[in-house]
Amino acid sequence: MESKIEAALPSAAYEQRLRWARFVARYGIVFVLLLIVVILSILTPIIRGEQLFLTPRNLLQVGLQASINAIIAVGMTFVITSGGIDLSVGSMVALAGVLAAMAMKELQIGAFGGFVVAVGVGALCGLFNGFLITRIGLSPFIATLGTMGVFRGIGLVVSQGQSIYGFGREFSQIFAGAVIGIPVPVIVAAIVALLFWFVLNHTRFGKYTIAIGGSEEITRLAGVPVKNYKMGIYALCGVLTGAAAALLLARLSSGDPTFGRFFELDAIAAAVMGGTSLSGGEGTITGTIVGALIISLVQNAMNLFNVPSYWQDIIVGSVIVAAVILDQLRKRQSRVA
Amino acid sequence: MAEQALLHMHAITKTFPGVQALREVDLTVYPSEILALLGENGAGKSTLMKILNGVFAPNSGQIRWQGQAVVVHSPRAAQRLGISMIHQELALIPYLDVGKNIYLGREPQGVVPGTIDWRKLYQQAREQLDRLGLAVDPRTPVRYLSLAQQQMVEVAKAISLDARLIVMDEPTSSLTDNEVTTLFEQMRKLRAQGVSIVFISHRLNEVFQVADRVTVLRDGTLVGSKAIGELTQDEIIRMMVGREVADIYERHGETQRAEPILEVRNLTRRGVVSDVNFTLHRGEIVGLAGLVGAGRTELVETIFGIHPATSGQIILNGQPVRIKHPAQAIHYGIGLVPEDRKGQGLFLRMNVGTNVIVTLLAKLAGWGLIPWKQVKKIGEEFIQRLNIRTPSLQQRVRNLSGGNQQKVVIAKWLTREPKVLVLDEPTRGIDIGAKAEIHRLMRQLAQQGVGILMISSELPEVLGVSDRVLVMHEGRLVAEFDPRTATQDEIMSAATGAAKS
Amino acid sequence: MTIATILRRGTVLFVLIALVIFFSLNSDRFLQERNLVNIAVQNAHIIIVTVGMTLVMLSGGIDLSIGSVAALTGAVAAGLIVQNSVPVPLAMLLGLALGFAIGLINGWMVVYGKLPPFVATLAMLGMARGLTLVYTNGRPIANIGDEFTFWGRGTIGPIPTPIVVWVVVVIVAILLMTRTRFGLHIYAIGGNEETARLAGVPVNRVKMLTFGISGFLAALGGLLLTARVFSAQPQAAVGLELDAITAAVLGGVSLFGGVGNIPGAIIGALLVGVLGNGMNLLRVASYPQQVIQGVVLVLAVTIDMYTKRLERGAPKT
Amino acid sequence: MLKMTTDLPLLSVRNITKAFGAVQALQGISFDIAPGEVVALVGDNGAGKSTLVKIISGLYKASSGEFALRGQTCHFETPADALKAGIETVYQDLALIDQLDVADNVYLGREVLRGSGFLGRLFGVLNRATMRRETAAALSQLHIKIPAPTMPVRMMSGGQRLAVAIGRAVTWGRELLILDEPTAALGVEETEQVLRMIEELRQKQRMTFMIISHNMQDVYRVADKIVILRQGRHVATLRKTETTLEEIVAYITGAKQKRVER
Repeated sequence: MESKIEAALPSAAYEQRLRWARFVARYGIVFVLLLIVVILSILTPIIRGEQLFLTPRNLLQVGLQASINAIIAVGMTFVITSGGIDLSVGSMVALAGVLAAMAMKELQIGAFGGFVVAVGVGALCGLFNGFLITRIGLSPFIATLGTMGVFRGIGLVVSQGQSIYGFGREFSQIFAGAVIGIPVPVIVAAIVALLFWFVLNHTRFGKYTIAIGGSEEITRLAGVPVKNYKMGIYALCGVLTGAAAALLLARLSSGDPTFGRFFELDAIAAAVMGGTSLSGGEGTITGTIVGALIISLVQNAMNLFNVPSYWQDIIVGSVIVAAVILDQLRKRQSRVA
Repeated sequence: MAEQALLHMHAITKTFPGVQALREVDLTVYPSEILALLGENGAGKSTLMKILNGVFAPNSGQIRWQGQAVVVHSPRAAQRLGISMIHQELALIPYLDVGKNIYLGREPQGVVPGTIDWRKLYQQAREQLDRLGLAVDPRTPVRYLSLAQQQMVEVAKAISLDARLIVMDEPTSSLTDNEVTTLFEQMRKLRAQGVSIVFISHRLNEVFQVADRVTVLRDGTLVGSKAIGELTQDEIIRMMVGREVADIYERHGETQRAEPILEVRNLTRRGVVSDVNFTLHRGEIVGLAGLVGAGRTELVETIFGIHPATSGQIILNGQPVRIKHPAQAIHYGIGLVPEDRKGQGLFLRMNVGTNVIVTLLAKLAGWGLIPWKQVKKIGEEFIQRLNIRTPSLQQRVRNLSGGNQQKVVIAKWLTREPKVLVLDEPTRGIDIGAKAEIHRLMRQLAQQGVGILMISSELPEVLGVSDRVLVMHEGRLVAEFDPRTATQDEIMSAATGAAKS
Repeated sequence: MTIATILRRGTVLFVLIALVIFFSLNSDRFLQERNLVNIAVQNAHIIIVTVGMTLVMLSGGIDLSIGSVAALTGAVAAGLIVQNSVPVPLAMLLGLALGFAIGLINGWMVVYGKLPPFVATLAMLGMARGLTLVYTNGRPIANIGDEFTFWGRGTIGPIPTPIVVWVVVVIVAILLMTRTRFGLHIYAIGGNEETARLAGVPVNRVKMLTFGISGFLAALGGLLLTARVFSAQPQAAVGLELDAITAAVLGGVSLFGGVGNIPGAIIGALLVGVLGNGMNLLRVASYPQQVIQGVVLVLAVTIDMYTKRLERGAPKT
Repeated sequence: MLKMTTDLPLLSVRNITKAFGAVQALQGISFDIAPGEVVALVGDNGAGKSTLVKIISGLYKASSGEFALRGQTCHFETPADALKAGIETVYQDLALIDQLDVADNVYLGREVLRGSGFLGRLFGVLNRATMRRETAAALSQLHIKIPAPTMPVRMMSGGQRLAVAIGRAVTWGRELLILDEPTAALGVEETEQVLRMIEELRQKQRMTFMIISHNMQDVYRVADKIVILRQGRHVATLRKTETTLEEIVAYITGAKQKRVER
């Protein structure tokens, strides 16, 4: 009885609706994810005769597939939220991987040394992007379009276009291994996601990222050293990309200057599907991770259903379009409420 | 003014979901005149002009242009008739030059279909600029021009359309005094050339400088049209803010002061409501005045238990009660018609019937089943009693006008037969007719013994409807007035804290 | 008028001239007729898609799908000819129609789906490439026949066919952008979409058509490329959209729309072409070429920005 | 710190000039602002008002000339320098970031942090609770009523936004508050509230203001002193008690074509 009265209250109902609208606006993409999971859990046994999807092993595989993209996409989320874009991350992956592999092979710096090199190269690349954007004043699109060629070119030059093998098995054992059954890349991605969820939502750095994306001018007028922070944001994207490069290097046991093509597109897709606005000022880490997972899930599903790999791009593309359109619809709805 | 009107908009009505933007508004413009269209924000000026410009279609009403009934379905159609609109935000494209901007969307066609005769375009642009005495090369990109020059390019664009009527929406808001003077000279020149201008401005001194006639809108209705010579600045303000509406409030009968129904003692909610004391009697309407943010809404929210009091006492029918939750307030017979009726009071997507009986549902639906027959009966009864204008119980609430929506909210509470009804800004955004009906309804309820507490920011309403007026300032009750003797100024000075010391 | 606008875009032209001088001083072969013709032939598809990209960018959009669309349409035309024995002209027309249709889908996603152009065409990039792989099964389609290769290898009179095609495309595009209502409307939409709408410009139709033209020109570029290399490669024209964007940006087309012109974009495309050709002649290995191209892009845009700032004098905020 | 005396002007603007390329935007502007004074800066478009404001708030560098704050010469290289010196500016359209809430806006650039670990130092962990509490307290002191400091500013009305922006400036501005066209976008009632707020702050807290406005009536109502610029030159400084609206307008428009309206 009591609870029924509550439900009829104008203010309670209103607040609930408001909360619901906010909830949907923020986490709607999670439902898309869950929906895909449910559909796959039901469809896979029907089509393949056994539950191949909802197994710990397969789900870990999904996580593993998503992990590298997710790590880069977290960095991309910061960049896009600040109103920028980084098209050079794919090339950075190649360059950082090649240089780390060479450093380990030639200089014997060990596995962790290699990881540090990859991250360091990423950081330098990011700083360079930041330099072009903040000090030279190029638009992020142009600057990173340019460095996209530059970074990949440098990777090709130093490796002479060859794959680099034989930098020690230790590296792969550590960074492509597993801890209590969970692949290391998944653990890294989870840590990155948690850490940078906190950074975006609860630190000054995160707040300035949103503020700069909202209005660079106002943020500057408030006395914030905007240029330094933008440098930091691009460097962060570089650092995360470098870390992703190291994980990829470990997984493939070779560094190749042609790796990482179109990684930037996957990362942007994950961020945008997760609700990050390309015009800046809005972005969530949760959404981005979910976006990366959806892309990975769709790929996984196509593997399970033996869809020829050629179809995958088509379907992933359609899913991105569908997800973004859905996202726009629910945003419009929550505005009405 | 016996000459034939250039434009006559007759009985224009426009409803947006939940809002009655315009209600049977008439607007007449004569040839060669500058008409100032005035009204406060939200009075419906822009909506009316957008209807004239074909951006919105009216729900009903007629537009006669030079005596002919016309339908304006797009800005382009308006242009073809000779109606041009200059928007507040300048509608010029900075990277295109002056000539291209003037003729954008109706470029003179070249020899080959789809091509443009550039020579003709610039030549014509030159002529238009000359007509306005604007010494600007039509090949100059617009971004190199000053704001005032850009404004004049807009005017050139308008007259190049052979506009007989130009609507200027706050053209002076970003101009300096010198530039305004220039603009006014051009406006007078255009008038001399037979062009009429509808001029929207908030600056009354400008209106007196340039306008021939004034039309005032308020709350989506026409207040009146008069020649500028017949008006003073004060009169215009009065027309805009509606102080003279006071006479529509008639107090019916004498108030019988009966026993107290709601007593509030030392009520405090930390930070927003401090030490409030008052008594509401059966059959009494108490008006609660004050500035926005003075704590009026917070006070009623405290009484209603949305945000419980930190200290103090509420006494209902002589019994001290503790209200910590709205459910308790409802239980004790208190009803709240909230300020934000769309957000808090109504389920916009649901139909009238559901909305009316929703608070009653818990009572009726003892077994979890909804007794539809009973619902229908009750719903229809209230529609009739409150004169809610709706085609049926099935009509979705958001398709009703603001006044009828408000009545639905009130009906919702009446189903529970409240002893105390709190109304927060009950007539905000509602047109005058519906306003009067709601006031009549409040009076009726009071006569039936309900105690009514009404928050209103409209002083004429407070004075016209209430039996007693309480004034809040910074979370405290600072004054009490008898509306039969009090003036708006007295209340205002109490509300602003000026009368405190 | 056209010369004046080229001159106004001076910086990039001067960079181009400087490159030409540099390469001709360092290589005897550079200024030879054969080499110059070679540049014009090899870059035909880049120039053509740059025109489409320029139109889209001027309207305030971007089209990332053109590389994939070029590959897809080339493959479909080749497949129709080789596998279905469709007459060459008809196959080519069908290829062009397919490109136009895909462009319209892009336009539809942007105009009615309200997707940012970046996202819509990014998705199309994946989808069209996937369709290419599905259609070709990941294998090249060869033996496309002389009638088709004529469009990449043949000559009309003394002039190689691809040059004739791109010159025609460029002239038509210049006329379109300077003489027609459609061209002016593209500038207007790129300048301020809302204003254009209020002025009675059919914004949705123009935007749809702009994407359609971009898809059409991507198809045309794809056909020429297929004809020139004798076969349809499933991985053909990867990254072509980036070449086109680079060319357009070098040529002074704004990423935000409304500013730029076709001649500038063509100069940008030629700059990219000359740079690649010159570096080949100088025997610069293919890997450093990528670095140099990136550096040139950044440098040219930087110089352009600074000259404009000097021209204006005052920093505007 | 020097010993403060009331004779010392709060801010002396000394011979400021500013050139953009060949354009001379400001030529030798000098005036003083006394503590607790409301100074209005008026002039036609292009008179150089905004340029001067931007120089005082550290956005532009003057070509020559200097400032003295309470007698001490100072230079503002960046907006942060001016803010540090206690000079706050509320720009006309550049007040708040839509995507942040009220407290985050009020504390933008001056966050309260907690934690001193590695992460804390690298990214700066926010102490949101404190910022929200202080914001609510500060705004309520100014009688600015907002529903909650956690409300995103995009949901607020123009008047509320401006009130919050002024609230932010008052919270941080120890010395001087510069308001650039504070009432331009407001309705009659909201304008009234802002003007009242200025008057009250001046009387109760002896805040010093510099106001840039087109609206002569607002200026005339609140200002003690009126500084008039015309085409980059300083043409007059008038005390309100010794002038009329007509005289001010005459100066603004160029003294010869003395134009009287209103």
